[in-house]
Amino acid sequence: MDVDVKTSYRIADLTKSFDRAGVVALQDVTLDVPQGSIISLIGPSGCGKSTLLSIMGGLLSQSTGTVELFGADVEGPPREVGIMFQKGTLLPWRSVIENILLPIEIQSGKKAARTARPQAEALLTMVGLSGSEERFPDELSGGMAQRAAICRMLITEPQVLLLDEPFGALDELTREKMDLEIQRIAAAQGATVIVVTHSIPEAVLLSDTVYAMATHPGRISEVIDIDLPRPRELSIMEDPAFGRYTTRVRRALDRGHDTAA
Amino acid sequence: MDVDVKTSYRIADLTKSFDRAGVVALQDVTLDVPQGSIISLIGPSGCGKSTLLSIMGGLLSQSTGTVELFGADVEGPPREVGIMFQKGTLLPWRSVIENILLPIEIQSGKKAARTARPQAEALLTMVGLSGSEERFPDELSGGMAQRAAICRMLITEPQVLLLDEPFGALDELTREKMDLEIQRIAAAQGATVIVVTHSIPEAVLLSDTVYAMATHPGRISEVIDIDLPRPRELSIMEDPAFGRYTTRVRRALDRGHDTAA
Amino acid sequence: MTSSPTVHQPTGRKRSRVSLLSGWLDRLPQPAAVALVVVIALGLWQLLVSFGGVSEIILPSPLSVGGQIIEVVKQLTTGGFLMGQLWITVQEIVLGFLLASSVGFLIGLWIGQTEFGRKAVMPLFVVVEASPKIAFVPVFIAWFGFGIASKFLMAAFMSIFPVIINTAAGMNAASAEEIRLFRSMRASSWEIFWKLKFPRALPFIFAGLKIGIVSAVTGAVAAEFIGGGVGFGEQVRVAASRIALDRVFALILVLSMLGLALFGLVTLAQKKFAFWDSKKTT
Amino acid sequence: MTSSPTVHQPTGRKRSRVSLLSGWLDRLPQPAAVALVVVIALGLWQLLVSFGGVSEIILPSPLSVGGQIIEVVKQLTTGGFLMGQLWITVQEIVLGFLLASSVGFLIGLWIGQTEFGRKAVMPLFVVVEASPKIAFVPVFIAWFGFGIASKFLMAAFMSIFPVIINTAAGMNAASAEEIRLFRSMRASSWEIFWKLKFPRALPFIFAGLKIGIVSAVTGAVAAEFIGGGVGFGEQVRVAASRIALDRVFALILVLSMLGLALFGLVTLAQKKFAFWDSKKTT
Amino acid sequence: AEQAGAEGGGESGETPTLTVALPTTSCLVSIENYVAQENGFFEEEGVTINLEAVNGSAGVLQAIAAGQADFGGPGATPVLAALERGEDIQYFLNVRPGGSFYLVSDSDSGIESASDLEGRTIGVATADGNEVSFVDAIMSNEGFSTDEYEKLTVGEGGTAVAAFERGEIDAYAASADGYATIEHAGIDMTDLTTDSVDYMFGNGYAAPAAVIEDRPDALVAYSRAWIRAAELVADDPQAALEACAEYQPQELEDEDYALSILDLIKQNRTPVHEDEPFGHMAQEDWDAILADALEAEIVTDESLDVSEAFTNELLDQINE
Ligand SMILES: Nc1ncnc2c1ncn2[C@@H]1O[C@H](COP(=O)(O)OP(=O)(O)OP(=O)(O)O)[C@@H](O)[C@H]1O
Ligand SMILES: Nc1ncnc2c1ncn2[C@@H]1O[C@H](COP(=O)(O)OP(=O)(O)OP(=O)(O)O)[C@@H](O)[C@H]1O
Ligand SMILES: Cc1ncc(C[n+]2csc(CCO)c2C)c(N)n1
Ligand SMILES: [Mg+2]
Ligand SMILES: [Mg+2]
Repeated sequence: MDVDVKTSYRIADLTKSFDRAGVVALQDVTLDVPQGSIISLIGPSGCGKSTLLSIMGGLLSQSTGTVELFGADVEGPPREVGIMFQKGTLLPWRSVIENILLPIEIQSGKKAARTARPQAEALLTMVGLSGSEERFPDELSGGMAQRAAICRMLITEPQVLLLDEPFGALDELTREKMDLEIQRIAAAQGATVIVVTHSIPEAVLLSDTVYAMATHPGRISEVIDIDLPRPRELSIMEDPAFGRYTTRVRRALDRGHDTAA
Repeated sequence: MDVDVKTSYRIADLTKSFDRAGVVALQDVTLDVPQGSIISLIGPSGCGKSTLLSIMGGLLSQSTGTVELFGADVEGPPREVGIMFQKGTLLPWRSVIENILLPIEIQSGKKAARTARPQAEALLTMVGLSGSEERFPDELSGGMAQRAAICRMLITEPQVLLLDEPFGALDELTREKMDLEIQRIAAAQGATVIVVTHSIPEAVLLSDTVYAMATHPGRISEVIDIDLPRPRELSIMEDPAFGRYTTRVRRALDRGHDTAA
Repeated sequence: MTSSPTVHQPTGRKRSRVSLLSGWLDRLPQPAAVALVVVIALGLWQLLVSFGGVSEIILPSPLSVGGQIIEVVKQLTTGGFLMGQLWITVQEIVLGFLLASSVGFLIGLWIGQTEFGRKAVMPLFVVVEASPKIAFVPVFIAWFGFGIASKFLMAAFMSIFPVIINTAAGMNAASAEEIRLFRSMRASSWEIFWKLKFPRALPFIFAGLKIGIVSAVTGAVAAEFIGGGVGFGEQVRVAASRIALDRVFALILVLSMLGLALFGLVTLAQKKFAFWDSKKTT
Repeated sequence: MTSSPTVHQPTGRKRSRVSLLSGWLDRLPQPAAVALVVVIALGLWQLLVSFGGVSEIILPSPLSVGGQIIEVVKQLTTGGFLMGQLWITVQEIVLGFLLASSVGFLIGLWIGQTEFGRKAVMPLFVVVEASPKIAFVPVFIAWFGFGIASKFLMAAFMSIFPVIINTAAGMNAASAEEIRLFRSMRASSWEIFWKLKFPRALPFIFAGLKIGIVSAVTGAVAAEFIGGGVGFGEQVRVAASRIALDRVFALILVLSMLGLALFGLVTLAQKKFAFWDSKKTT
Repeated sequence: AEQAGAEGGGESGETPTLTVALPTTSCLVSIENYVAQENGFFEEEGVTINLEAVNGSAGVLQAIAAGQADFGGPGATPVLAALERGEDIQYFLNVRPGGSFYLVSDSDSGIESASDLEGRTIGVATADGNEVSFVDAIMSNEGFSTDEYEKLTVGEGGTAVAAFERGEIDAYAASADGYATIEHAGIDMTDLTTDSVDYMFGNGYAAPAAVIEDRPDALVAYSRAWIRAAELVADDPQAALEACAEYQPQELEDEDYALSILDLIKQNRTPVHEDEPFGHMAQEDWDAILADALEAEIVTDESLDVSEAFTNELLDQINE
């Protein structure tokens, strides 16, 4: 297969089943993600979004099919990728800032982590957590912990971001602010973003393409390209085109909900 | 003070500070919740919503002020209350149905739990999890785990429900369905519901009163009564009054966001 | 019961030779792996005997011990005296372990669950444990005689501490969220313990039981050493004072295999009762 | 570092008398709590002596042991012989414990981290541990001489197993999510170990070290018992062979207090290094 | 095996250094060694001695086999066992010709002699070796076969006392210090030992044949110093006790007890064969000991040559 430099992820005929539980989590997923684009996965609970993200992140292997990133098979967590999980998982023995600096420490050592402290502080300010650097995770609210986890993922400036419901525990305002930040970061770094979300407006606001998924078995049911100009501001949500897109996505979701779910 | 049979929670001048972290999580919170009503707490991340719920649930003691339920001081988890936490926390050594039956088992023994199995199965069907009875928590998706936790809270048919972002991990459709279920259950059992949410439409759809909170320090900033007829259907969201309420709540939230957050 | 989907190994750099070897070792079936270790251990042992300048009355050669093992097994399988001695010791071990694990569990709870236990009861047990327990053998014999009662009590005495400490440590294993959940359900202390803390403590408790069962073996043998009388440990002592080191090692090996078998039973129980804690995907 | 906000006690039913007593006990300051336990223990002991039908040469009375403790402390504080013996034993204990904890930790890692370790190395150590370790004293003396080397190695030998088992068990303590997080950050096995599994294993490891340090005390003493020569344990043996039981108990108590002090040090280290795991709000 | 004291041994002009492994950590039981050391007798005789104490004969033989000690004080039976296993170790000095075991009963029990022990239970410290042969020899001399009395292993010290107190034993086979200890514990003891066990001498000194061959002078020097010390112990036991002050002061805390042990040991030193030089061993005694060892299955090789187990050839020099 020819390597297309414009493509980051190229997924073909991917299937994943959990044999023990007798579940087909994903069936025949085919998906090309152009480099620098933002796509979102939206779909009913249990349709395989997290599973797909785990496979893309090299943390889980598919049952059949191929997953390539920049032309190479994904066989483990690729260097270019930063992942944020549905569960934040901060380490209780590290302060907030130490948690955020963890990926730097792991990839480049303690000294690099010390050097990166200003960036970490800037990220904390961005997510509204400045002043909480030295607090410990059990002193944070749910949303604060989630924001700290976002900072931890952003600190390494990954080329590809895999985000699993990153803003689920945030209020709408903070969430929208975060959406714009993600858009800004992606544009500034030419990064590719794949985000799982349950918020239809968020999906439309962020994405170049929305993949609507359906369940039993988990699959991609519809692909909706969002042709709105970038950079997008919150005001775009007033745009009638935005409304039309949200309606389309909502309809796709409705269809994806099978009777059992 | 006279006992008003129409009031479930009566909270006066409640303040809560976490001394070690030097945080004033809640200041001067005063709040009356009429029996049988549904109220929601909405506000920026870290404004003290979960803390307030914990205090109401008798799991944390206030620093100053009074918290009464049905005229009696709350000094421990009250009998009438069912709580659902922001983190679902299922026990890994119990199957889904065993997790759901846990409160019954604890309050009335193993035999009662066996007897209540049909109710548990009905709840599972309601949340779209029928067929997952015998699976274990680590085989569930994030949203599935959250739905199981909802069932666990509902199984005892509590008179007062304290829900901390109960549907945060659910897609919009499932979420709306759940909202209607909560309304139905509350009406059927005359239950009082206090729900923390980040979704403005959800707050308006569900509530008789929306309490908007602000941060630094955490406090109630605005009280918005929602005068929409009950039972409410999803179609009410098309109602212009609904739109006006969401706008009011959104404005209140905007004001509650201080510059730091 | 937990599903363990196949996962990728972390890649990046090329796998080092060490990790290739270790991967190969990890994939050996258990009998082969055990055989490998046994062969290496025997080889080292033979080397020590051959070149370590150690006389046979200090460290016998694997070969002569092998001969004695055959002899011992022969005596055991034809029943009679030696089998009777082994049976006595087995009883001491099992009774001692059962006593130590049940009482140790209760004391561990007391220490792990209450401030008073932690502050005042624990030091008492540390003091008792730090004493050379064989010094109490005469007291045990004075009270319980030369029969197996004094021996199995001694075995229990010698194996109770690991159970206590690990049970106590395990009482801290449930997370704050889980405890909050149970409290919200108005669970009594008993239910918080039985339905939450106890299952969460199982990995600790089983580690304690594993140490305990092995200590019970040595405890029973030590009691026989000091307290005299009958049993397999006494046979070891007799062989030792005859300087029949090959015999000593052969008898010890039989005891050790017994210990290993009991250890295996505890591990089986762990797999059954703490199935949800079995190996996580690495 | 963790905040522990005041929490309500579960209410509901009226508190039982038991829980009232237990609450009162829990609120005693440590010195008072310890004093209470000591007084009860001494009382029971005196009762056993008075009514247990055992003569003073088997179980001395608290009073005569108290007199001997004064005697022993006098001999210790005036320096000289007994102090020298104690110092030897302290060295054996500390060296033995340091060796056991470091080597035991490494072996525990091997067992906890690799399939090969679990399947093949662990059985080997179980077999070794299940053998009466004092049988190896002559071998140790043959190799390491009459000095403290053979004794502290014996102490290490006797205290290594709890460290191994608990370290191995602790390697399983990190959650699947945490491991996934680290793998997603492309952490090497070393980093997963050092930054995740090791901190998560600390509650297990410290439980192992607590058992280990106390075993090192008895290990050193046992080595002196069997290996002869010098040290505080030898003094116990001499006293025991004279049937000077009050002296035996007094010497043992000194050793035990030493054990308790070392145990306290390990507990302090735990508070410092596993601060985030300290008592959860119950 | 390499020799522990070898560094000073071979070269002329220097005092040879030897390490001796004593079978007990009791200073009193091995008092002669400590007296010789404290009074400089070893140096005066031309040898430097390191005293090392282990617990029991097996430990002594193992220390010698390991090269940690040059010679030591094992019992005769363990030496036969070692011999059978290929260690060429030889007794060269029998220092407890009078034996070191006593058959004792509780004086209150009414048992006056060994003949009263029919159908009774006799406690032994260990189920192996010497005490068993000792008891069996006495009893068979009284005309009892082994099924006409019981033997119960009860250990030493406290456990033996416990056995008396519980009435589980009627008599006990004790070593000198065990005897003194039980008596000292307040149980009045009657000595039932008969001369039928005269052949059973106690622990003496033994060395590898190679050491006896290569360094006889050092062993002779040691032995001479030992005998001088023994005389001093006999003449002035109170003064002799001083030697233990540095090694085992605890044993001196009760002087009566200490002196009673020295008195018992003095009996142990009394020769049975009166015309022979001190330290002498008779072939027939060794034969009898071997017979016991074969009977007890401590040794299985009936063709073992006891003359390999001892040598009297240093005695002339030692006693000269
Ligand atoms: N380890 C596992 N073992 C067995 N089944 C699993 C496992 N992980 C996920 N599944 C199943 O695979 C399906 C997809 O799960 P996944 O977590 O990908 O859903 P999701 O789309 O992320 O849902 P949500 O929005 O609720 O997070 C579900 O049916 C789930 O039960
Ligand atoms: N145990 C604790 N120790 C110290 N501070 C705490 C603790 N729990 C909460 N806080 C602080 O109290 C404040 C309120 O927290 P709370 O969890 O109630 O927020 P929240 O409104 O639920 O936020 P979110 O929407 O993010 O869940 C936060 O600043 C938080 O850091
Ligand atoms: C020189 C000498 N040393 C020790 C003893 C007494 N003793 C101490 S330990 C033991 C048993 C060892 O086999 C015996 C008999 C003795 N009589 N002569
Ligand atoms: Mg998911
Ligand atoms: Mg919250």
